[in-house]
Amino acid sequence: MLAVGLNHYLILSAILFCLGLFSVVTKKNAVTVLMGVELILNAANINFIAFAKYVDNDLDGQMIALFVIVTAAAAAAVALAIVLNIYQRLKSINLDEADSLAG
Amino acid sequence: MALSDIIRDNINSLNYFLPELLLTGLVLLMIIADLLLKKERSPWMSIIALIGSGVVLFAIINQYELGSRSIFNNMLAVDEFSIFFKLLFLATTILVIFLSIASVELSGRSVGEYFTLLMILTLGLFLMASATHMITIFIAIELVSIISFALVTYLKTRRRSSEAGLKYAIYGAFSSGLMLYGISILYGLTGTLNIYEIGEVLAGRDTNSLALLISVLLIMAGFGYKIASVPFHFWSPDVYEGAPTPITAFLSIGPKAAGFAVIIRFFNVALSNYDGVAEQWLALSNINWPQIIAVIAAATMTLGNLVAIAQDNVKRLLAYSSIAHAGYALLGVVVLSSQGVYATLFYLVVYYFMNLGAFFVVIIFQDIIGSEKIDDFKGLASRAPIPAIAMGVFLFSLTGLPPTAGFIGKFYLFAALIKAGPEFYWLAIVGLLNSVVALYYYARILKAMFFDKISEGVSPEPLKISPYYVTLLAVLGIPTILVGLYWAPLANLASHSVHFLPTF
Amino acid sequence: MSNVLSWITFLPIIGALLIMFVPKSNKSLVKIIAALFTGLQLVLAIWIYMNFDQSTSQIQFREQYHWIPSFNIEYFMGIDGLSVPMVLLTAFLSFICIFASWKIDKSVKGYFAMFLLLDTGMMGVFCSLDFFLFYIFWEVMLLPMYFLIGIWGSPSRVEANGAVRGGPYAAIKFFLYTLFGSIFMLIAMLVLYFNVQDPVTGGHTFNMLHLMDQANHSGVLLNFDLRLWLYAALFLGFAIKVPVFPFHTWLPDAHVEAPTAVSVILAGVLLKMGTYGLLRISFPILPDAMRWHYFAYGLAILGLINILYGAFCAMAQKDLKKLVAYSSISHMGIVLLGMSGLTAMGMNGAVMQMFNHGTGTAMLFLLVGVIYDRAHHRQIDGFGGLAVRMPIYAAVVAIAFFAGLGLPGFSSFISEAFSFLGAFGSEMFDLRLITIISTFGIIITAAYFLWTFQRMFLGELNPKYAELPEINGRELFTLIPVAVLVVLLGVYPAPLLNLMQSSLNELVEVVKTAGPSSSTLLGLF
Amino acid sequence: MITNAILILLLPLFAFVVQIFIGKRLPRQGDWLPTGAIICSFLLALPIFFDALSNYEAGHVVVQQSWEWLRFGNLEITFGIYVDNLTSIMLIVVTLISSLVHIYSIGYMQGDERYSRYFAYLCLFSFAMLGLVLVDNFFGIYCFWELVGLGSYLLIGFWFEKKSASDASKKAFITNRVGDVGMFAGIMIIFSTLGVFGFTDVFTKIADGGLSGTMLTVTGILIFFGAIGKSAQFPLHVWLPDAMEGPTPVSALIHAATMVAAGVYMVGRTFVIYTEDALLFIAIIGTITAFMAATIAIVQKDIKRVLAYSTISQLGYMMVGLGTGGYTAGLFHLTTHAFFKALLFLGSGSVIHAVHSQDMDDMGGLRKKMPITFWTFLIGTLALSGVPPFSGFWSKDAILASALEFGMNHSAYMWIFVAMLLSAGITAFYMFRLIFMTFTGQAKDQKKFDHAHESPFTMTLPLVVLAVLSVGTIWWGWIEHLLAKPELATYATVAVGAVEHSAEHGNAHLAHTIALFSSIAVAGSGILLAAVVYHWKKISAEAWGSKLKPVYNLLWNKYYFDEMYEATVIRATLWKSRIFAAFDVKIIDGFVNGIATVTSKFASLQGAIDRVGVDGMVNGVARVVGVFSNRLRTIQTGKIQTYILMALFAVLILFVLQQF
Repeated sequence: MLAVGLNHYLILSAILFCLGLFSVVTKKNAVTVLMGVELILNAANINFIAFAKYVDNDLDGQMIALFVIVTAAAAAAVALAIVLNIYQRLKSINLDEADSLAG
Repeated sequence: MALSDIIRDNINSLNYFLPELLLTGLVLLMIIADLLLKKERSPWMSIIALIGSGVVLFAIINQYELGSRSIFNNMLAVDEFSIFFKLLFLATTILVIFLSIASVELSGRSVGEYFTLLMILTLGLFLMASATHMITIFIAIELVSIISFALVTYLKTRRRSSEAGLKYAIYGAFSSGLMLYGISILYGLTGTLNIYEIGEVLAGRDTNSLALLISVLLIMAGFGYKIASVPFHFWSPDVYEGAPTPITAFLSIGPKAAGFAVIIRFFNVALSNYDGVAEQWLALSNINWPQIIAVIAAATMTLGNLVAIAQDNVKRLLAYSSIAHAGYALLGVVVLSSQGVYATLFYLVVYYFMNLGAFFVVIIFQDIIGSEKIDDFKGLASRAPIPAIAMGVFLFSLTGLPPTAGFIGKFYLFAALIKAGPEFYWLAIVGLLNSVVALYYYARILKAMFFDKISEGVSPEPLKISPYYVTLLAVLGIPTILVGLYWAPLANLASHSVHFLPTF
Repeated sequence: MSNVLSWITFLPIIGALLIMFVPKSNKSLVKIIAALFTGLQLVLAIWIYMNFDQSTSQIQFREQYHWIPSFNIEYFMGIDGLSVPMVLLTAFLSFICIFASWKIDKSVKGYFAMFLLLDTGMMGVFCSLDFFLFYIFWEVMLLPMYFLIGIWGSPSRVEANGAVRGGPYAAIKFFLYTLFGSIFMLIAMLVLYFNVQDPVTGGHTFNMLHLMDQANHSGVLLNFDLRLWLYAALFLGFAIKVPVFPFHTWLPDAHVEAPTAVSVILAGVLLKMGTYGLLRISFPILPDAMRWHYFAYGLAILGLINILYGAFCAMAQKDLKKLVAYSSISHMGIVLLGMSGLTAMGMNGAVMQMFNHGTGTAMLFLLVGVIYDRAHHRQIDGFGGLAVRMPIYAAVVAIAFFAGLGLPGFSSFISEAFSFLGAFGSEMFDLRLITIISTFGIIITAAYFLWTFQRMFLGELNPKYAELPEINGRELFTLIPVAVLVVLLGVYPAPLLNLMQSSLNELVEVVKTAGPSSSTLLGLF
Repeated sequence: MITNAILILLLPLFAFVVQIFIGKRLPRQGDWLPTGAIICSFLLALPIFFDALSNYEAGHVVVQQSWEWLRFGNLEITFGIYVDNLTSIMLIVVTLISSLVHIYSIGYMQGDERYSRYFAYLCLFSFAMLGLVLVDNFFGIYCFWELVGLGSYLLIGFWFEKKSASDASKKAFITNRVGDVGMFAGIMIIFSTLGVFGFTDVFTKIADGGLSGTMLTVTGILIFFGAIGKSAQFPLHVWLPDAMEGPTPVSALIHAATMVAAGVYMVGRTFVIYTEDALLFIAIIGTITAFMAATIAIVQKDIKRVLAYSTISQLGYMMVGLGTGGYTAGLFHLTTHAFFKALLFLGSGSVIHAVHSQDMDDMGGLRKKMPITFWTFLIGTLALSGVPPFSGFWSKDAILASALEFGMNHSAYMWIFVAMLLSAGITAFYMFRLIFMTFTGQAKDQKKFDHAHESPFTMTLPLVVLAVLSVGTIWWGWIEHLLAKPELATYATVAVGAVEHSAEHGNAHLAHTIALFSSIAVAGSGILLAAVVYHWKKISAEAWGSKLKPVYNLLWNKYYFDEMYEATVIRATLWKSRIFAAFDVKIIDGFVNGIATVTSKFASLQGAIDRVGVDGMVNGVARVVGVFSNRLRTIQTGKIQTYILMALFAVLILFVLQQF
């Protein structure tokens, strides 16, 4: 039986990271993009926890993961508020429409 | 380390954490005060903020006497380096409060939250300046980012402001994601998040340089986003243009300087053999990060300056110019010497005066003539000579011409480059050629103000400039010239602040 | 009077500050203050002339203070025979130019304040002996110059081909060119700084005297290739100011668009800074690079090109002021040629030419200003027969033109002749062919000056100008002192020559012989 | 004596300064002041002359004194006065003719608008000319050389309202400058090699071998270039005929007697520096000049132009004299020519004054109206034609003899003598053509004839004085001794050429004899032919003119020199100047412009968006930068996801860069 090792975690996180990147870059919906960002953050979190288990015997990895969850929530809250605001202005949350500032 | 030691260390650290604690207290006080005070009495908020800032200022100066040490189990460092930045941040905050009071853009809105957020932002900057652990670095950066999103969107009824906030938020969240992923890789490589330990581990053993490179590049994405360096600068012109001008001014200095603090500390502690004694040190052998930063610096200066030429909105032009200036300041980081760090610190102070000054003049004109377009600045020199002359001083300083502070700042940067030897001459030449380009677009503003005739249909009557404005202009303008003539005190301060804690 | 150099440098600034406090309406007081302070400056300059010890090549009136100790930057002023003529020239022309600016009535305060600031910058360049200080003054001049050309120069206009020309255009062009040059100077300056030891303290230094002492050089400065690059960088900075072909295109624009007095200063003093810089900095600090064959011959050839090219271009001009501007290029070529041969005679001739061109061209620009004020254009072909209507003016122009074309009896003849003779007789380099070709420049010069004189003053009087008023007293007041100087120094140049020659002869010796002691360096030739 | 010499020089200068500033306010517009000054100079020159005469020996130096002018280190540059026999004769010639011309001008210029200025200029010229004669070094002679040019410029263009006058003055100055550049180059060689300027120093050093061989030849020829310009030798002779636009007394003084002779004087003064080759060069140039100018003079209609070409021709004679080793002959001719040519010019001035025209077709029969003018003019003509016993005969004969002797010694150059002899005949022909067309026969323009009258006393007096001096058979004897060729004794090794020239004395006597008779013969036949054609009208000039149309055209157009220069030198210069100026605007100023265009072309090939067009402040660089700027600007699309993508892409690039 194949033991679940560090590499598996890393591969999982890498896949998550890429998915996150993909949705950040391609999705037009602001909320979806923010979800992509969450994916990236969680990919990092998986890394942290895996490394904390396999590489470091300290608690740094777990600790930062907790902090990330908290700050991500805060960031998401502010970001969503802004998205809401944009929706009121533009009646749309399509990112491509928010391009009046350019050049 | 025993648990009791850890707790004792935490308690002992409180003493060194006084400025931040005071600032926290101030924020709480302001939240309460905002609830209690009626909206129409909002001037009080700014007064509270100013008084609080004054108290914090004393606390910071007091830190010089306490001496350097690492606090909260090596989470933060209190050293001359961080004190220097804290002073700079506080000065920025205080000045931005003054600018905000004057700003017409912000008038008629509830400013209680605005000032509160500003103070929280300052707290975040303080943490960035002293963070020595990846956790604190991340949290500080996030704190600064999130509050900035809110401030940029502060004029929520204005489309441009909202749009700027949205871009800022998405770009910021994304780049912290990248940075975090990079940090996680670094953690995997070294097994620690403390930057001193990271440095030791990396120096001690041969790490996979490819993984290290990826992690450093990703981390650089986070830092680069803060200082708005190429290629992580894209948010900045849009945000600078969309945000309320005082906030733009703040963003162009505070978070940028904080970003430099983090970059200098992280790269020099974690990725080089800095020992706090030698004048010149080396990057770790398995990653040539000075070269990366050199390329980034050159690209940043060049792109910022080149694109600035095509701008016709002064605020946006200054946004690009501040991108370019980040590139200049990076020059001091590249050379890995106390001379270089010193030059960067010096430059940031100088930049503080001249950039805030330039933004302030824009605020003045924006308030009076209601436009930020270069074309609408035509003939302003005859209508409002004092701001126009001040603008001249600031722009020449930004260009880097004697006898202004900007020249001295650039002089130190290039001196550091030249001192580092012939392999950096190219960078010096690129940098200096850029200042010629810079002159070209700064001069466009001057040309509009001084040389061009007032556009038809605009009354040639003199504009009324309140003494308040004039005083603020003097506060920013006089140092810009004075430092250009005699800068030994500032130089001493900067050279004093070069030393960050070499070990814990 | 131990601080005479500081006084002479900063007096105009004091004047400028005073002017700031004069009420806007009181225009004549502004002018009087400006005249007073430049007059005082002139008095000091004359005092310096009287007290200057002509027998020595030493630095005199030395003032040396620490300025920024952490960087070993000093406030170091001092003059020798090379600087004294330039100091005199600057003080003299500044004073004259205040009167030439008397009719300015657009933001008078600003104009004269800027002018005085410019004056300080120029004087500072010629007095400073600390490279950093020198650079500061060098750059400080740019700002007032930019505004003087931009604001008080001719207004923007759109040419037939759609190009925007005029004062603002010329101002920024001048600014960008000069800044472009000076950044290379800055780099060279820093490289020098970090590779020269102060013999006393052991630290790095900007002190020019230390920089000149080859024994203090170390580090990369011992690399001959790098020295060549440094020389080239410095040369670029100075060449743009001279201006040496092909960096000269800022000059016709700047001269033409600037107000009269500013053109006078530009041509009379600013151009000299380039050659002054070469002699003060490039030659003695990097003598071996100067002596490198490609550079030495290059310098002479650039001089030759300047002489002929400037003269030919002048001939093609239709605008009188542009013609004078190109003639400056031509005349500055003689300076380059004179210094390139490294002979006492050529060097003295070159520096005399710097002075004499300063006075001669000042006359020319002042005269252009006179006619422009009356006819409101400068097209050479638009005049004709003015000698009938304005005989005095015509006579003064004739003096200026004949001085310009190097007629014996006028000062520039002496300096041109000695520059040519010096270059021709060079022992280090064979410049004979170059010099002989260069002398053809004097034919072209004669041709364009006389042709211009004919078109403007001879022939039938253009009826359009039948009522043109004759040159007035104020204008004559600005012109006569210059003319007297031109003639006096043309007949008896010894006062000027004796002033400079101790230092210059010494300079020639130094540049001819000095260099890194290591012979392996020279093996790289 | 030194005081005399200095005063001679300074008096005209003083008069000039006073006259130019306040002349107009003086009584009689101050004409007496310059005139008086120059007469004083003449009187002061007399003792010097008598001193030379009384010593009566070759190489006698009357006065020599110099003062330090400048000092370069150890190198002293002096200015001084050097008066020897040659100088003292020149002083007399210059001051006397100048005095006479001043007196003459009082009548001639009466009523001119710029009467006082005229005298100032005249005085300035006299000062410069005297300086040229007196000065003791190469540098100084160059200075005064240019200054006489200035005087000439001012006086030729005196009536500057006339386009032709201002053109002529400009042409004179610039053409002279061409020669001067050569002279200056020669001086540069001398100075750079020998380190001194003074004549005696230079001669001594050359004698010591400081400069020799080809270099000395080149130096000599370069110095001679100055004389080519000033003495209107081929090919720079074109300015002199045009210079006749000046007032006639000016032509007499400057363009006949003194300034144009300065070249000859200078060659005489610096004779020892010329090697044999250099002298040969001088002789050949002189021959070409003499012959060419004489032929042109045949067809001229303008009385002054005939005289002008005659002057050029005679100057050529002098050069031939010097070049063929007839040092004394050349300088003697200079002296005699000065008097009789000044006489002729003043006489023609008198005629012009009377008929208000210079065209000989407007004259005729004036003998009756203007007897003094006629008789004096005739004397001058006889002198010029080389009829004994007039002065010109002796000097021209000496030159012919010298040329013949040279030809006998170097048979390859016999043609010089032949050409000279022919020219002598032509000279006689065109001079008598002039006499016949002007003074004899019928009046061609009756109105002008009726109006004509004898000139006033101030004008006729100089004519008479000069006529007397043109008779001078007495001259030859003592001048031969006074102006002995400097050689051997003093400058032993120098003038190799000079030694060579005079080596075979055997030919000398024979040459003299042949020259004497042949010159009288050609002069006689020239006069005869002129009489046949123009007096007795046995041969029609018009018929012959049309028969020999090509030749006539060639001569009438002065061998097309002006046209040639116009087409080549002048056109090329202007063309070059325009090209350079355009180069300045188009190429240098906009060279990056070009790069910008190329860049944008390239970019549009790539299909990129082309947004050129910043208002092009600093044309080149700015435009390129502007193009870049605008292009770069388009990166900032305003779309956040584009930003993110680009940032990622850039990180990738950085990553890849680091891998190398």
